[in-house]
Amino acid sequence: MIVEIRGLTVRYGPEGSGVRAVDHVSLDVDEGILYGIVGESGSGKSTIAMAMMGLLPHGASVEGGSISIDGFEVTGRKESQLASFRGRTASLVFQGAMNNLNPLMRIEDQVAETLLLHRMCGRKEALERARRSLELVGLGKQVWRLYPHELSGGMKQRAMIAAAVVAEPRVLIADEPTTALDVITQVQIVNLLRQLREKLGMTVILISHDFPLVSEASDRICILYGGKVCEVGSNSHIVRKPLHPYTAGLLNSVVSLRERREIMTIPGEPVDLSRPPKGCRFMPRCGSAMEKCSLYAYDSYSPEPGRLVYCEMYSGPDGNTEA
Amino acid sequence: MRGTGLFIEFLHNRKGAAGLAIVAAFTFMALFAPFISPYNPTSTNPQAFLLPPSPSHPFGTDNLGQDLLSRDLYGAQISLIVGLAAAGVAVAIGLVTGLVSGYFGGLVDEVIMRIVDFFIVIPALVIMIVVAALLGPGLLNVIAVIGFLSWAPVARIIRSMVLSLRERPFVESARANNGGSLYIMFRHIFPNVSSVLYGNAMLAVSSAIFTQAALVFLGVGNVTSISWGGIIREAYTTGALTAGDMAWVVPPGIFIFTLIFGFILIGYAVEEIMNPRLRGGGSG
Amino acid sequence: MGWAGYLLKRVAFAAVSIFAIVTFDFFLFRLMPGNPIQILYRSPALSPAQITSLKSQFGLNLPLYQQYLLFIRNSFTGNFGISINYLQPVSQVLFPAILNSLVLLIPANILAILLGVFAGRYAAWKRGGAADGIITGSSMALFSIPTFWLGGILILVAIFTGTLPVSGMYTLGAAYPSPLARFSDLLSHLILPLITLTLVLFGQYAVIMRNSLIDVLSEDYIIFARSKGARDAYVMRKHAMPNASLPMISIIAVNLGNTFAGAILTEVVFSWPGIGYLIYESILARDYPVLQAAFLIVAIAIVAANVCADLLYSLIDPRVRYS
Amino acid sequence: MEILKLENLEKHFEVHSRSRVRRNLIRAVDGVSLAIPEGEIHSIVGESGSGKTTLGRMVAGLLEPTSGSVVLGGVDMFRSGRGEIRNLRKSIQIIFQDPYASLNPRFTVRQILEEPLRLNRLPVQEGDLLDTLRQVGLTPPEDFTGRYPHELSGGQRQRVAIARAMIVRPRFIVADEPVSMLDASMRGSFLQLILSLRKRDGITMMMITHDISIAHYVSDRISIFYRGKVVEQGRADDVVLNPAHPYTRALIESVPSFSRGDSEGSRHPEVPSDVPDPATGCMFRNRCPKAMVACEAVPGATEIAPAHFVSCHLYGGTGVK
Repeated sequence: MIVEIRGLTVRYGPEGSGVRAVDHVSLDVDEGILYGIVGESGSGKSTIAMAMMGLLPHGASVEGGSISIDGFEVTGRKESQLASFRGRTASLVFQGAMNNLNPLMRIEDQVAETLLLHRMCGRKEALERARRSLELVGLGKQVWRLYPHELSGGMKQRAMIAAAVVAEPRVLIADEPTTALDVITQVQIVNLLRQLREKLGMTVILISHDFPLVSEASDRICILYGGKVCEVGSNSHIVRKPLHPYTAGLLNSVVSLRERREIMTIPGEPVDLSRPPKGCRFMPRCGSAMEKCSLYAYDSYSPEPGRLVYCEMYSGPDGNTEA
Repeated sequence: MRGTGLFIEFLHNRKGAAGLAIVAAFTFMALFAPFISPYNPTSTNPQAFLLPPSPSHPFGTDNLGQDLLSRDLYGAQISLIVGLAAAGVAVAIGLVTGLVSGYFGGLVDEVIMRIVDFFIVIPALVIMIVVAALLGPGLLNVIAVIGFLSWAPVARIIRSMVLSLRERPFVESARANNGGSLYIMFRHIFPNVSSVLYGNAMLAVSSAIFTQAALVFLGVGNVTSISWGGIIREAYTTGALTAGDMAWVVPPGIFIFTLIFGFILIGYAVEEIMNPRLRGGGSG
Repeated sequence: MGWAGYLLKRVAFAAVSIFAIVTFDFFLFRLMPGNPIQILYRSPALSPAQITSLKSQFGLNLPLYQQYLLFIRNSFTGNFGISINYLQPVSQVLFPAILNSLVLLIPANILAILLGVFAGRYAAWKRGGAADGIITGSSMALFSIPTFWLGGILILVAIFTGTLPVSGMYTLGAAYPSPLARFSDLLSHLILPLITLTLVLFGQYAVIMRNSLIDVLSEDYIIFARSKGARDAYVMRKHAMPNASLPMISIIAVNLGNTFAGAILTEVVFSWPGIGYLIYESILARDYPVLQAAFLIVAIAIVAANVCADLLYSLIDPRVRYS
Repeated sequence: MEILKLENLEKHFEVHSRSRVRRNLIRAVDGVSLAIPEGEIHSIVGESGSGKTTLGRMVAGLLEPTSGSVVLGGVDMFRSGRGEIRNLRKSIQIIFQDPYASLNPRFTVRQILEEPLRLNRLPVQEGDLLDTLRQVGLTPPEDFTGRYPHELSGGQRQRVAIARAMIVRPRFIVADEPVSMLDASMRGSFLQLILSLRKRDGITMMMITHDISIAHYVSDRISIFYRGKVVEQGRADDVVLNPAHPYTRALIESVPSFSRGDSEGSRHPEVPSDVPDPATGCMFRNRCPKAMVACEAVPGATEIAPAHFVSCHLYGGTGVK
């Protein structure tokens, strides 16, 4: 287990009031796999990514729980300890918006910076390794000495990945790495992440709202809704036989190119985190909701080996309650 | 509905509430100066000149025997009149040019913006001194001089907002439905720039108050009316300052400072509510 | 090529501005009520011979447009006529005043920018905290203080303590045993106006620095730099400050006109014989030739400073330099 | 009978990059001709920068074309009398991508819906207003009329935007990426809303999207757009199931699906992404795995199957220009 998250709770806003964007989330990620996290807006997926890096924004704080990455406990650390962890043990790639690279620095310098920050080598060698890393992500010589504004969105995203992996971290967290990129580039970036995992022996956590894209790449998948985990399982299990009604709804609402079927949609509006419903958060939109769902305390059940689901439907005699 | 919500947020903003309280206090002072002043501010008394502070003259008297407290209270009138009126002129010109420049774009925009650049770069106070000196004393002259030389920053800010607003889909939708330029400007663009306009108007008032005081201090502008800048100038020219007459010099300066600060606080509070990033904390 | 084009454009704008300033200057003094320039040369202070010579030099009997052309030519050759207050050529009055102003303005600006950058940076770093509140609050208070009154208060303090001279650049009628003694006399005269002007300018620089830093600190590349393992101080120095300095440079340049307003008032309060004080005296004496020339010089200096700022900006920002 | 006809529509922008003296000409829309019959949904599929949004803005009358014409019901949008153009503008409505920017934050839902009626001098009737809200699924409508946009969710805002378009009973709707900013769980119901409105009111629509799956799901015909040109056009099934142009193929190969759950390995479209555009000829040739000498000429359109057109030299597209 390279990543272990236990009961993570993150609050935005002041104590007592505020909004719990992530509420008692537990995750386990095996070493070397590509682990996908799927969630729509407001699911808390980006907050989990930032919490794993110890980079929660001003106003957000970890209210409880723990995050352990390669044996390093992230929560409750001092800034200096986090700094030596970031970029080396775990690194982050996020949405390729306009400004993820410093506009005043050359590409190769921004990649080499990771090595220099950790004093892993001298300037000359750092540049050398930065260039190798850029080549690894598919950016050739002609790009090395350019500035970010001279690159396309896809190239900037590759450069960001190069800077994230140059120090060969154990875990790469990719938060919406393909959003705002063109369709063809999206697949290429996801493929790149898979190749890098093999070449560098990293664990990759791919976080996205795009269920098919995550499914295309991942070994295991975790589905989030409203700051809570819905279910966790292997990619093929989840896609072929979803357990949680939300997962099923999500699968059915995806427009498929190859089979022209009627899409089903999830009724209702997304959960309002400032006023979450009692019990199961998905209940107001759930077709299988029962009376006891409003009392649901988010116990996890494991109706099949290797799978976990957070839903009262599985609380019957077959479901084994886990602590 | 949205408007009252913002006003409540404004009152909850510490800067905003403090600024509002300050401005309200001075407005009261200006309006009720005739009732709260112990003396007629212009009645001279040859027997009671250059008196030190005393219970009957809390700030003493000047070289003509005029009661300084009364003069300081009356001074609020000119500062507020000039500040509000000159800022009004500046904001009106800036708003119209900014709206026209941003909305129509092209050559009109290019020409207006070069003029704006010119007015921003040139040393406005020097021109104001010269023009005010040439025009001679008079309240309207001062208002005009300050107003006509302070509109450029407002125009620039309004224009940049209009540039982004006119591309918004809701504006395009109105255009696609045969909405004319005037309709779009008044119905869609103006209401959405007004919030920024309020903040900048407050800053314009504060700088107009400052400029009026500075002009009078330099001996140009409406030197004949009772104003804080004038009281300080008299302290200098009569030698009261070098004689160490604190009661003559200190109060009018504190009044100018406080009033300006009040308007600046309001301006910043409005800006903070509009641009939550500046608040510090929050989501950073 | 791109860079040269950019600079060319800026210089062209500066040239047009200077031309506009000359034109404005000409008409300001001729079209105002009473045509001050015409009145001027009926001044009893000048001898009839001087008046005749001036009239031909400035073509006062010629049509307006020819006067205008002459004025442009005279402005470029530095022929501004004769001061009716000093009865000397304007350029001879102006030149020492410019030097004296620089003695005050340059150190005051450098100090104010250094202090402002330092304070603004600290406030942005601790944003939302007590230090931020104190710095922001006192900065706003400082630029609410009327310059001439602040100077007056300092004069009061100096008089009560009897420590520092409060007027002029040198002690009147002093005979100096050595250049060093002369210099220290200058320094003692400089202290009060320098403090006044620095304090007045400091506030705006601090607020501008703080706000542009806070804008920059929420950019994605700052988060990315931290995710690579950069510590706060490094992020501030290497990523935030260079990017925040760009708006700072533009704003400082654009504000030079206002800066000069503070200089006039300071010079008047302390009778510092610079160009601001000269303008003040000329207003009192209705010495229009000096006013006309002083305005021209100040405006041109500010335009020139703006060109320098553009150059500096382009040196820092690659987006201007390339394509 | 076609309702909308685009004839050789072009829009070129002059770009002065702020430093360069030389001016670049961007051919955002470069000779587009197409016809949309009444009651059809026609999708324009392309990546960002393909010019698809520029095309939509011209069709909605927001942007004047450099050349060519937009004709709706026989009336030329840019070369007719004022009155006719006013009428035409009323008949074409547009729905925008960003539900947060497409509604004026200072208008209530009622004001938003009344605006197109008032501007087009149509009667404002309470019943119409409530009916339209009901049609787009905002029920009960009385709950929504007084709300401001910030009191609505993204999906609800987009429904208000569609209600604003529907309320004047347009003959034609341009929808520019109407679902791309909605969550997946909201997207489906929105697409179904479009389909149901078409079924009931028979509206004709041009939908602009980057997502070929969505285009396939809702539309009758698809045009694949690349650098201002239509490279492939045909019935939705024909284009998706038998793609001909190498770009269309790459696009379809790039669509992720759940099939990897059955572990067949991922597909790799052999199309590089970050290659500069050629100055002449087929704009795709620098990325095309099948590029050949002929591609230096601009390919013309070939009908490879009934009503299925491809502009590619692989299919004998004769060079023009």
